[in-house]
Amino acid sequence: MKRFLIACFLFVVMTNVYATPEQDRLALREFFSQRFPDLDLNEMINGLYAFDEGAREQWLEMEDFPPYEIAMEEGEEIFNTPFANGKGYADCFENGGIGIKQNYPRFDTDTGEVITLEYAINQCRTDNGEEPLPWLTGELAAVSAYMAYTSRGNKMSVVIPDDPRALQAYESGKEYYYTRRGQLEFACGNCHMQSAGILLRADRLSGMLGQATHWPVYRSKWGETGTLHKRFMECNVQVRAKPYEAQSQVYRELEFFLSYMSNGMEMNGPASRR
Amino acid sequence: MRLQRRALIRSLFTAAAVLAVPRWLFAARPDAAFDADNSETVVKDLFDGSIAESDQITLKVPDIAENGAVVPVTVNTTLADVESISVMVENNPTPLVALFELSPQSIPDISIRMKMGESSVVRTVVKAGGNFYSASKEVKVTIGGCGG
Amino acid sequence: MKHKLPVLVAALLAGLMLNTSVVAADAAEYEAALAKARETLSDAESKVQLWSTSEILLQDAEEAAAAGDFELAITLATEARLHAELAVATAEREKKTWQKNVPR
Amino acid sequence: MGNPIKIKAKLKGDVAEVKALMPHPMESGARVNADTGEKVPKHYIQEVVCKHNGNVVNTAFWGTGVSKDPYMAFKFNGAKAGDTLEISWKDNTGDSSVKEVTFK
Repeated sequence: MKRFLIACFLFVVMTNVYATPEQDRLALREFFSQRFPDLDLNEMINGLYAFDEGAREQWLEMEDFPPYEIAMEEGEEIFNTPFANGKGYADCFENGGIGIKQNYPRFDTDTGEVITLEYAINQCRTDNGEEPLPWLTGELAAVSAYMAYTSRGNKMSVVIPDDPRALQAYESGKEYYYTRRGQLEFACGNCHMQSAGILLRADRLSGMLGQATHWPVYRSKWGETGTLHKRFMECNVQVRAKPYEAQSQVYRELEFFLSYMSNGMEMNGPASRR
Repeated sequence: MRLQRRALIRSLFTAAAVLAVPRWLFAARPDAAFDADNSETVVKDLFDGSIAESDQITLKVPDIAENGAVVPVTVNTTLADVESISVMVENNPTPLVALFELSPQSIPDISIRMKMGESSVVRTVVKAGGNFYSASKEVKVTIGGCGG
Repeated sequence: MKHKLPVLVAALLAGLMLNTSVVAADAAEYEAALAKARETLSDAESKVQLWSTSEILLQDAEEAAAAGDFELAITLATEARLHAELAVATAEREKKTWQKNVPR
Repeated sequence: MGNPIKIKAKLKGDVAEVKALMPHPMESGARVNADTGEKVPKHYIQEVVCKHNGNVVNTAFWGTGVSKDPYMAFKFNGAKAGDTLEISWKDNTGDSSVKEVTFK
C-alpha cells in the first residue's frame, strides 16, 4: 500500500510538475486551439493581427513597403563587409549564416550557456577582434534582421540537448514566463495566454504561440527596428517590474523557452508591428 | 529707360515661366498653407472656390488607427482631369499633411502614411477640371495600453 | 517689559539648538531608512522580482536628502522599502503557485 | 546628401505602380528630446518630385504630418520596360536625395 502511494505520488509529480518541454509545447497548442477553435494556430506568428481585422488591414498596408527593409538592407551590407582580419560573419555560423535563425537560441553544451542569435553575432565580432555592438537597435538589429530574412519560411526548431543544464535553462525561462511580477503583478502569461486576443485598454494582445518567430521588429512606437530583448524590457517596464539587461542570462533563458514553444511554426522575421 | 528695360525683362521672364510651367503645376510649395494651424485657413489659401462633396472619391483610412504615428491613407478617384490631391487632418497642429500635383499622365491614386495627434476628421480635396471636390472620414486614435 | 529681550534671545537660541538637533536626528534616521530599503531591494532583486517603482522612489529619496528635506527623504525611502517588501511577498507566493498557470 | 530612397516599381501593362520608402526622421519640431528636455528642431521633407523618362509625373509637397521614414505610392500611365523613373526629395534643411531605377 505504502509503495503504491509513493508510486502514485511520483506519478502525479512527474506528470504535473515535470512535464517535458515537448509536453509543455503540445499542451500550449491545445490551450490555444480551445481558446480559438476557429483559428489556424499558425496565424499566431502574426501576433495580434491574427485576431484583429482592422489592425490587420493596416499592418498589411505597412507590409506593402515595410520600414524594416531599411534595417534589413543595412544588415545585408554589414553582414557582407569583412572584419579587419579579413574574416566575416559568414565564417562564424553554419551554412555561412544563411537560413539558420530557426535554430536559435541554441544551448552551448561546452559553456552551459543559452546562445541567442544576437549573442552569437556579437560573439562572432569579439572573436574576430571587433567591438561588440549595442544590443537593442541599430547595426546589431540590422544584421539580425537580414539573417532572419534569409530564414523566412523555415520552421522554428530549437533543440534542448540532453544536458541537465539545458533543461534547467528551459525551466528557468518557463518559470519566468509564468511568474507574476512588477507592481501590476502580471505574468507574461496573464497577458499573452488568458488575455490573448482581447483588449488591454486600446491594444489587442498577441498570443504566446509564435511570439518568437518574427524578430527583429520595426515597431512604429519605437520608430526603428529593435530586438526581442528590447521588447522584453518594455514588457517588464509596462508591468512596473525592473527590466533586466538585454542578453542577460534571465532574458536569454526566457527566449530559449519562448522559442521552444514556437517550435514547428514558420519563421517570419523581420516584421512590422504597431 | 533703365527701369523700363528691367520691367520688360521681368515681364518676359513671367511670360516664359507661364509658358514653360504646365497648367497643373503650382508655382511652388504653398508654405503658408502648410504652416496654417487650422483647416479653414488651409482651405482659404489653397482652394479658391466652392468645394463639393463627391462620392467619386475614395478615401481609405482606418476607423481606428493602430498607431497615430503611422496612419495609412489612400486616395483615389474616378473624377476626370485631376490636377491635385491634398490630405488634411483637421485636428493636427498643422492640418495640411500633403499636396500632390498630378500631371495628366498620372493616375489619381496615391497612398502615404501620416501622423495623427488625436482622433480627427481626415479630409481630402481633389482638384479636377478646375473644380474642387472633397471626401472625409473620422479616424479614431486611441491611447495604447501596451502598444501606446 | 525690561526682562523680555533676554528671554526672547534665550528662547530663540533654544529654538535654534532644538532645530539643529532635529536635523541631525533626521539625517541619521534617513540613513537607517535608506540602508533598510537597500537591503530589501537587493533581496527582491535576488528573487528576480524587483519593482521598477522601488528604484525610482529610492532615487527620489536620495535627491530629497541631498536637498536637505530629510522628512520627505525618509518617507520616500520607506515607500521604496515597502514596495520591495511587496515584491518579495509576490516572489514567495509565486514560487509556490506559478506552476498552476502552465497549461497541461 | 540624405539617405538613399528605396523604390519598388513594377509594370502592369503600360501602368506603372510605384512604391517608395524614404528613410528620414521627419521631425515635426514639437517632439521633446527625453534626455535634454529640449525640443528637437524641425527636420522634414518638403518636396518630392517623381519623373518618368525625365518628365515630371507628380510633385508631392509635404508638411510635418507625414510619418517618419515616409512611404508613398502612386501610379501613372504610359510606361514600358526600359523606361526610367527618378524620385528626389528636398527637406527644410536644404538636404536632398535622388534615386533612379529602370522598369523591367
